[in-house]
Amino acid sequence: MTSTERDINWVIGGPQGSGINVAAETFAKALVRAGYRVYAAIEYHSNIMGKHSYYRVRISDADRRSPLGRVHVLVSLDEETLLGDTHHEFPAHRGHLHEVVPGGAVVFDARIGLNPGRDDLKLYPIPYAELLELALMEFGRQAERHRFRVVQNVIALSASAAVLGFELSALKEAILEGFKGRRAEAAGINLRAAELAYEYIKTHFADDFGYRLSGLNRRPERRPLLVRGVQAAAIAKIKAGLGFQSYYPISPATDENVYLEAQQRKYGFVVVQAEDEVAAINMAVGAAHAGVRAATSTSGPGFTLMAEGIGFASMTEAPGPVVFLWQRGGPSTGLPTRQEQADLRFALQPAHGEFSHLVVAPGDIEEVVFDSYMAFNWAERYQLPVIVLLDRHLAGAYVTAESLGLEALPPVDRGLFYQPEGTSEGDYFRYAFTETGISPRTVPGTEGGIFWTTSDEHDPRGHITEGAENRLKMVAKRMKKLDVAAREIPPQAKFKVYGPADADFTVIGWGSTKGAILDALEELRAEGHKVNFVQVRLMRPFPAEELKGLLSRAKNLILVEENYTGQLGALICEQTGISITRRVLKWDGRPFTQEELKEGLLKAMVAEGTVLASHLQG
Amino acid sequence: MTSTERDINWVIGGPQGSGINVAAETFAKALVRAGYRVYAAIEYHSNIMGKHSYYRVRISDADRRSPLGRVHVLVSLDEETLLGDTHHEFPAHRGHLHEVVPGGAVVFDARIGLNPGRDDLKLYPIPYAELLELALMEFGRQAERHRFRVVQNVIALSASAAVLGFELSALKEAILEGFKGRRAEAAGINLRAAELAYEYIKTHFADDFGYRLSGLNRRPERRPLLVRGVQAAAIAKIKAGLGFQSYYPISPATDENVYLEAQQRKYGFVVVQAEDEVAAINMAVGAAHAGVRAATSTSGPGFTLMAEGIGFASMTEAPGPVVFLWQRGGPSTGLPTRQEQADLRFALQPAHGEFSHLVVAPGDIEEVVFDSYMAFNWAERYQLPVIVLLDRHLAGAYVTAESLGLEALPPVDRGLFYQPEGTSEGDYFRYAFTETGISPRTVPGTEGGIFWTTSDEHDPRGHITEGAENRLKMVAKRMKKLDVAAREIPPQAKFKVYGPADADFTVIGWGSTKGAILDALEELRAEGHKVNFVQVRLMRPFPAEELKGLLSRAKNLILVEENYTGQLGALICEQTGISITRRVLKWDGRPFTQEELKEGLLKAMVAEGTVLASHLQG
Amino acid sequence: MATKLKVYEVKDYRADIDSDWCPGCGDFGILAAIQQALYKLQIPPHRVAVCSGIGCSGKTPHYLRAYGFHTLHGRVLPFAAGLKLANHGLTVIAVGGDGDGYGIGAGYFINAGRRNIDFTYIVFNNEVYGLTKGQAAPTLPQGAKTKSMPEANIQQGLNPIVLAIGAGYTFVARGFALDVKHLSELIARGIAHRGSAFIDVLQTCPTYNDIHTKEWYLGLDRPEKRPRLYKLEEAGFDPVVANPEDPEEVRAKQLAAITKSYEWGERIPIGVFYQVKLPTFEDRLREKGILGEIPLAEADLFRRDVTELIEALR
Amino acid sequence: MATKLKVYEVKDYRADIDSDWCPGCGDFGILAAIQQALYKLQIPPHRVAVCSGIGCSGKTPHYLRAYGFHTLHGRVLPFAAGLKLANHGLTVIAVGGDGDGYGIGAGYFINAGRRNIDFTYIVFNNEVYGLTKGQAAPTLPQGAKTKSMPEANIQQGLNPIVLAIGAGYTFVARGFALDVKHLSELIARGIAHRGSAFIDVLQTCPTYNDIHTKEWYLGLDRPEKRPRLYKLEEAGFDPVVANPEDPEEVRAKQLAAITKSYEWGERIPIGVFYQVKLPTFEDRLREKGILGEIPLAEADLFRRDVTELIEALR
Ligand SMILES: Cc1ncc(C[n+]2csc(CCOP(=O)(O)OP(=O)(O)O)c2C)c(N)n1
Ligand SMILES: Cc1ncc(C[n+]2csc(CCOP(=O)(O)OP(=O)(O)O)c2C)c(N)n1
Ligand code: SF4
Ligand code: SF4
Ligand SMILES: [Mg+2]
Ligand SMILES: [Mg+2]
Repeated sequence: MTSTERDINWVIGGPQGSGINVAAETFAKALVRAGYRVYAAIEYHSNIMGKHSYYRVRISDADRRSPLGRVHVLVSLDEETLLGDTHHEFPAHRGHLHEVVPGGAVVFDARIGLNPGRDDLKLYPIPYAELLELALMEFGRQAERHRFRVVQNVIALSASAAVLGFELSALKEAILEGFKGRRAEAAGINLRAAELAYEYIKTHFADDFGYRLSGLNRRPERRPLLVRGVQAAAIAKIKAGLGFQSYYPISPATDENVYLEAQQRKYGFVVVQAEDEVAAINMAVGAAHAGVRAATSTSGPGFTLMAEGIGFASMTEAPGPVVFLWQRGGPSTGLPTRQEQADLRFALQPAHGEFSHLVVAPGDIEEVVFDSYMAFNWAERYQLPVIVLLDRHLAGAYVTAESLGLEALPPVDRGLFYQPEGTSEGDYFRYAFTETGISPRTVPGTEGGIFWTTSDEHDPRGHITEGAENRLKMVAKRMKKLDVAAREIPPQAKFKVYGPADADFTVIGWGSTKGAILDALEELRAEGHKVNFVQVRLMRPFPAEELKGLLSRAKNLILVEENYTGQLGALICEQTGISITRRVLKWDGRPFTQEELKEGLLKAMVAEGTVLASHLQG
Repeated sequence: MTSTERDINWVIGGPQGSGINVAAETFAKALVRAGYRVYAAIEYHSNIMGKHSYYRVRISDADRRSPLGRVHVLVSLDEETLLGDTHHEFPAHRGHLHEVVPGGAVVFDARIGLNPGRDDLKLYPIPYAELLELALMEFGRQAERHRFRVVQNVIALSASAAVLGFELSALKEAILEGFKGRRAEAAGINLRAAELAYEYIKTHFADDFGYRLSGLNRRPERRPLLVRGVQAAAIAKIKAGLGFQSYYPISPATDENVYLEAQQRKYGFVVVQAEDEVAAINMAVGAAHAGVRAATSTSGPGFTLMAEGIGFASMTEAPGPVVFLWQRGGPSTGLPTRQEQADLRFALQPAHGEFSHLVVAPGDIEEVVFDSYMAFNWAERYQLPVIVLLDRHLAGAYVTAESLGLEALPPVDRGLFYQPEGTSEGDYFRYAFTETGISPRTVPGTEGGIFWTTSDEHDPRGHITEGAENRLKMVAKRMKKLDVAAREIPPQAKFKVYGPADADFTVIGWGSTKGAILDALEELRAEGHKVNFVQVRLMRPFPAEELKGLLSRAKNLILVEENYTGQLGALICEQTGISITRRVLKWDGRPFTQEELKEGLLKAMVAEGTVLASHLQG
Repeated sequence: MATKLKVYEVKDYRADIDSDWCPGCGDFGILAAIQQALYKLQIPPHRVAVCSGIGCSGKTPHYLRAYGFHTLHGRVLPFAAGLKLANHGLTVIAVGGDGDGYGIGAGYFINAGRRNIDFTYIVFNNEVYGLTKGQAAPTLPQGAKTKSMPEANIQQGLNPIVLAIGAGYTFVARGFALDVKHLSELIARGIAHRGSAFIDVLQTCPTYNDIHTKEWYLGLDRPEKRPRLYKLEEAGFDPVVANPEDPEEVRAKQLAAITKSYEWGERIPIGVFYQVKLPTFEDRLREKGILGEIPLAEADLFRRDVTELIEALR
Repeated sequence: MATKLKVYEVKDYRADIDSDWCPGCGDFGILAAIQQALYKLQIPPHRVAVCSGIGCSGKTPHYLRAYGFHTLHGRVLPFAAGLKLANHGLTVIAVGGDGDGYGIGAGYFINAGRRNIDFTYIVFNNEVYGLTKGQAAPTLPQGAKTKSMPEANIQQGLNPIVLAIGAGYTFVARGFALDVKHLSELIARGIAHRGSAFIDVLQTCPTYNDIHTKEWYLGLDRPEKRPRLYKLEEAGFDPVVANPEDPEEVRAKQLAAITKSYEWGERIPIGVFYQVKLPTFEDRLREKGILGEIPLAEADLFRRDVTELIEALR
C-alpha cells in the first residue's frame, strides 16, 4: 500500500486569527506523542484576521516531507472552508469539500445548513456554540462566551479526534500543555469542551468511519522531534557560535528571528531589529569584520535591499555575514506568506559587478542544520558572504525527525589569522596575494594588525588604487577563492543522488521540493517505475563537471521546480550545456502535494515539454 | 597600410584638475574642423585633484571606435605622465614614455631633467613657465601667474601641434571658442601663449618629425559630428518625448543627467536630483504610471539600489521607466571612473522573483540613439521597465560620426489605451487577461478609467488576491509579454553580423567592445584572416533560436568581453547550450586598445582557452 | 468638463471590496476620514491618486474609489512625488504606516520635506508593525512592551513632529483615527494646503497595541475619564505663519510647534501644529520656466525638433 | 597590556600615505582634529576603528593609522553599529559627507539616534557632493548656486541639529573644519561621551563651494572683518542636562539647542548644542542580561550546549 493510500490527512480550516493553528499544532503534538509520524503545515494569507487559512496534518507511520492533497478528515470552523469564497468577483479558492476522499469525514458547525452536493461523505455536524455554552455553564463563565469563542477550535478538534478514534486522554494531555502560566485558568474549560465534543460524537454518530489511525503502526517508545526549518536553522546557528544577528521583520523569516531573540540571554549573542534590510546587512557586515560570526535573515524583498551590502562584504573580503534567504512568492511584494523557489537566479548574482560568494540550498531539516552550520565555517575560511537559500515551505512545515544530526557536524573552522610579530603593522597586508587567494586576517583591536579596507578597488594594504596590474590580480585573487571552495567543500554538500543508478528517468530538483520528490518517487517505484533523484545543493561554486558527468549518463532528465521559468534548469544548461526538455513546474504559491508531483512526473515521462502540476490548492 | 600604422595617436597627460581635458577636447575639435576624423577619450581617477589622468586623441581619415595603445606624440604636463608613480609602495602605472613609438615625439616641461632611457625618441623640452611669463608680460598680468597656471596646457598643446605640423590658425580658432562670455578676457593671453609655443618649436627644433598629419586624407568640406554616448543617449531621450527623469549623481552617468538638466526649459520636461537611487527609481515608476515617458540613469552601485523598484515596476506593469545603466568597474564602489562590462548578468535578473523586463545593449553611437529611443516605445507597448545597458567607454569617448540616425527612427508608439465608455469603471480591468498578456491601460485623471495596482499579487482589477488560479494566470500573463516582444522587436535590434559569412573565426561580443572588435577585425582581414563578428544586442528576451542557428554553423567561436567571467558567454550557453572555448577577456578597468584586442584574437586563434589581453595601460 | 456639474456623494469614494483589517482597527476611521475629506472638497474620484506603502495601512487605496497605487514598503513618498510632478493636476495623497514612514522610509520622509511638493502625507501611527505581527515601530517609546512583543522595546521612540519641522514640511498636523470628524477636517485642510502636508495620525491597533488603546487616548482608564487628547485649535494655539517672508515669525511658529510636540502622556495635542505658505516644488519649477501650466502627462512632448542639439556637436 | 604603558604621539595616528584631497580642502582640518583628539585621549591606534561612507570625506580612514573601514555611500552608521556591538571595547568613529549622511543616509542618521550606541559620528558638511563634482547636498540652502552648479538649488537645505535632537542623539555639536583646536576638543568630548555623539562640521570646499568659504565663515568679506562663527561655550550657553531623570529639563535643553540651531548667517554658533547622559544601547543590552562585559568578538561562543533547545522539540 503506497503512502498516499496508507496515510491519513487531517485538515482544519477557518478564518485567520480564529486559532486553527493552535488546534492543529496541538493535535500534531498529541499524535507524535502517541507514536505516529506527522507532516503538518499551514496555508494562510498576508492578513491578520478574517481571511481563509487551513492547516494540514498528514498522519503516517514513517516520516513524510510533503503535503497530501486528498483529505480524509476535514474540520471546518466556517462555511468558506467548505465551499470557498465563490461570492467574490475573483474567488480565491473553492473550499476543501471537493478535496475530501469518498468516505471521508467532514466535521462542521451544525448551524451551517450544508448541502455538500455529493453523497459519499460522512458528515458530522457539531453544535459548536451549544457545546461551548455547556462547558462555560459548568464553570459559570457564560458571560465570557465572546472571549472563549476560540474554544470552538478545541471542540472541532476533539470531535474529529473521536471520529478518527484517537484517545481522548492523549488529546487532553496535549491540550493541557497549551495552558501554562497565566493561561492556566482557561485549561478547565478547554478540557471540558474537548470531553463534551468527544462524547457528542460517540453518542450521536455510529462508530463506522473508514479511515482509522489503527491502520498505522505506532512507535510510542521512540519519540521523534517535531521541528520546522526556522527552528533547525536557528539552533544550528547557535551551535555554530553566532555572535550577532540583525534583521528587519519579514515573512517568512520573522519566525527564525523571533526564535533567536528568545535565546540571546542564555547563549550570549545579540539580535538587533534594524530599521530596514539595508541597515540589517550593513550591521552584519560590520560585525563580521569585527570578528564575530554574523548573520541576517530575510526573504526576497528584503534580500533585494541587501544586494548592495553583499557586494560590499565580498569586495572587502569580510568573513561573512551568512545571509539566510527564506524564499516566498514573488516578484516584488508578491505573495508574502506563500511558497515559491524563484530567487535562485538572483541569489547567484545579487549585485552589480563580479564578486565571489557562496550559495547553498538545503532540502530538508537535516540539511538545513548542516548548511546553516557549515555556512559560518565557509564564510570565515574563504572570507566571503554565504547565502543559505531556503524557502517558506521548509520554514513553516513541521516534520518528525529522529535527530538534527548535530553530532555529525565538523568542528568550527575560523580560517586563517595573521599573528603580528611587532606592534607595527609594517609588514602586514590584509589583502596579501596568496596561492589560494585567501589572505590571513586580523580583527580590530589586534596590536600590530591594523588594516584598511574599502569598497573601492584596493591594494594589498587595503588602500584605494586604480592601477591596472593590481586590479587584474585583485579580481583574480577574490575569484580564485571560489575554486578553492569548490575543491574543499564535501561532495554531499554539492549534490546527492537518491535511488537506482540505472533509472529510466532522473528527476532533478533543489530545495524543499526534495520532500515531495522523495515521497512521490517512493510511490512511483512501488508502482514499478525506475526513477532516481539528483538533488542539487551547492549553487555557487556550481559542481559543473561532476554534474555534467552524472547527467549526461542519465537516460531521461526531468526538472522539478516551484517556479515559472525553471531556474535550476537554466543554471544547469549555463554550466554544463545540458538542456533539460522535460519539466514539471508550478508557480501557484503552494508547495507540491505528493499527488500533484506524482501526476506531473507521470505526464513528463510520457512526453517532453513543460507540465504545470497544480491542483489549485486553496 | 592598416589603421594602426596609418593613424596618429596624440596623448596628453597631467594631474587631475590641471586642464588637460580642455586641451585635448580643443585639439579634437580643431582636428575635426580641419577635416580629420578622431577618437578621443580620457582616463582618470576617482579623485578631484592631483592624480594622474591622460587623454588620447586618435587622428585618422576614417571613423575609429577604439583607442590606440602606441603613442606618436606624448604631451606631458608633469613627470608622472612620463615615468609613472613608481615611488609608491604599490605604483599605479609606469607612465607613458614606454608607449611612445620609435621616432615618436615627447613634449615636456624643460625644467624636468628627463632621461628617457632610450634614444629612439624625438624630445621637445619646452620652457612652459617662461613662455607663460612672456605672454603674461605682454598683457601686464604677471601678478596673476598662479591663476593662469592652466595656460601651460595651451602651451603644451600648441607646441605639439607645431611638431605635428597642424595649422596654428586652425588651433587658435578652436582655442578662441573656449573663451566665450565671462572667460573672454582670458582669450588674448591664451592665444598669445599658443603663438609663442608654436614659434618656439619652429625656431628651436628641426622640422623633421616622422609622423605627419599630411599622411592622412582630409575632408574639410563635410564636417562630421563629434559626439559622446552620454550626448547621444540624452538627445535620443528628448526626441523620444522624455517627460521625467530622476537621478542621483554617480559617475559615469552624471554627464547624461547634466546634459538633460540643461535642456529642461527648452523642451519642457523635468529632471529631479533625488536623495538616492531608491528614490530616483520610485519617482520614475510613479511618473511612468502617471502617463509620461520616464527614465533614470545610473551605474552599478546605483543600479543595485534600483533593483527593488525595477521588480515593482514590472509587477505593476508600469509602462516604464527606462533605466540607463552606464557600467563602470565593479564590484561594489569598485573603480568609479573606469571601464568594465560586468553588470550584464545582474541586469538580466536585477531583483528577487520572476518578472518581465527588457535589456538591450548598444555598441556604438548610432545604436545608443536607436536603443535609447526605442526603449520608450517598448516600455509603453509592453508595459514593463526597459534597461539600456551601456558603459563608461561608450559614455565618455568622443567619436566622429556622419549623423545620429534620428531620421531612420520609427514613430512613437505609446501602446494600448483603454477608452472608457461611461463615467464608472465597472467594466474596466487594468490587468485584464489577454491574448498577448498586454492589458489596455488608462492614466490617472481619466474618468471611467480608475484602477488599482499593488506590488502584491493581484486580480484583473488590481486588488490583492492570493488565489492559486489567478496566480498561475497572472504570472503567465506578465511573462508572456516577453514572447510578444521577442516576435516584434526587429532583427537588427537583436544581433548583427559583420564580415564574411564563411569566416574561419567568429568573434562574439557586446556593448562598446564593438569598436575595438571592428577596428581590429579590419586590420586582421587586411592581414588575410577570415574573421567575422556577431554583436549581441538584445539580452532579454534573448534571441536564443536565431543565435543558436548562427553560432552552431560558425567554424570557431571567440568570445570577447571586458570582464573576468565572460558573462555573455555564460548567457549564450544557458540559452543555446553552446559553450565558447576561446575567450579574449580583460578586467583591468580600461577599454581594449586596438592592439590589445588584435593580439588577443591572434592568440585565441592558435589555441583554445582564455586569453587575458591587457598591456596594463596607465 | 461634465464632472464639474456632478455632485459626488461619500459612497462615490468607496471601492466595492471588503477590507481585511481586524475588527475595531483604527484604520477604518482614517479611511472614512479620507473619504469624507474628498467628499467635502468635492474632488472627482478620477482626479485623485492615493498611494501607499506596505503594511495594514498600505491596503487603504484598495478601499477607496480613486486611482490607487499600493507601492513598496517605505517608498510611497518618492513614488507620489514622481506621480505628482508628472501630472500636477491630480490630487495626490500618500499614506503609510509608522514603520513604513519613519523606519524604512525615514530617509524619504526627511528629504521630501526639502521639496514641498503639493501632496498630503498621512502616517498611520499605531506604534507597531501591524502586518508583520506587532513588532515595535519607530514611534513606540523605549521600555514599552505591547502584548505582541516578547520583551520591552530597546530602541527609543522618535518624535515625528520635530522631524517634520526640521525637514521643512510646510503643513504639520496630528490627528486621531477614532475622531473621524476632526481628522477629516485636518485631511481636508492638508489637501487644500499648497505644498507638502504631513499628518501623523494616532491609530489604535486593538490586535497588537494594548498600551495606547482607544480607552487610553480617551482617558477611560482615569478616574475622571478625561480624554488625554485635546484639540490645539480649541486651546487657542495659532499654528499659521502670517508672514512667510518674516524669518523671525517662521522660527517662532516652528519652535512653538516643536514645544507643543513634546507634550505627551497626560495631555496630548491634536490638530495643526504648523503651517506656512511657501512656493511649492512645482512653483519653483514654473519660476525656472521648466514646468508649464499643462501637466506633463497631458502635454504633447512628441514633436520635438532636436536639430539645434545636433548642430551643437559640429 | 603593554599598550597601557606606551605613550602615543600624534604621528602614531597618521598612516604613511598621501591624501588626494584638493589643496586647501577643509577635510585636512577635520583629519588633523581627529588625530589630535585620539592623541589627547591617548587611545591606542589599534583600539580605534574609523568607518566612513563614500565621498571625499569617505577617504579619511585611509589617512589615519587605526583600523579603517571605508564602506558604502550612506551606510556608515549601520556598519559602525554592527562593528561596535560586536566589539564594544573598541573606540568607534564614523565619518561621512553631508550627502552621505543627510541624503542617501538620512534614514540611518535618524534611526541611529534611537539607539544611542556608544560611537561618534562626524559629518563633513560642505553643502556639496564633492567627489561627484559639486552638486547640491541636502544642507545647501534653497536658491543658493555654487560655481559648480548650472542653476540655483531648487530644494531646501535641512537643519541637521534639529533632526539630530528629534532623532534622539544624546550629544549634538557643530564644529568648524578650519578651527582644528576647537574641533579636536569637540571630537574628544564626543568620543568621551558615552552614547551616540553627533558632530556636524562646517567644512570648506574651495573647489566647489564658493559661497560658504573660509573667508565667509571668518567674516573677511565684512568691513569689520568680524567672524560669523562664535563659540557657544564662550557665549555662556550650557548644553548639558544636569538631571536626565527630569523630563522638564531635558525638554528645555533640547528646545534651547533647537533655538540656537536656527541662528545662521550673521552669527553662527559652533560648539556643543546638547548633551545628556542616558543608558547606551550596550547598557540596555547588559540590563537585559544579553551583553556581558567581554566583547562578543573576544568571547568563546563555540562550546554551546543546545540539547535543551532540541529537547524542547519533543
Ligand atoms: C523591504 C521589505 N521589508 C519587509 C517587509 C515586511 N513588512 C510588511 S509590512 C511591514 C511593516 C508594517 O508596519 P507599518 O509600516 O507600521 O504598517 P502597519 O502594518 O502598522 O500599518 C513589514 C516590515 C516588506 N514588505 N518589504
Ligand atoms: C549608491 C551610490 N550612489 C552614488 C554614488 C556616487 N557618489 C560618490 S560620492 C557621492 C556624494 C559625495 O558627497 P558627500 O556625501 O557630501 O561627500 P563629499 O564628497 O562632499 O565629502 C556620490 C553621490 C555612490 N558611490 N554610491
Ligand atoms: S493588526 Fe492592527 S493595524 Fe493591522 S489591521 Fe489589525 S488592528 Fe489594524
Ligand atoms: S572637492 Fe571639495 S571636498 Fe572634495 S577634496 Fe576637493 S575641496 Fe575637498
Ligand atoms: Mg504601524
Ligand atoms: Mg559633501
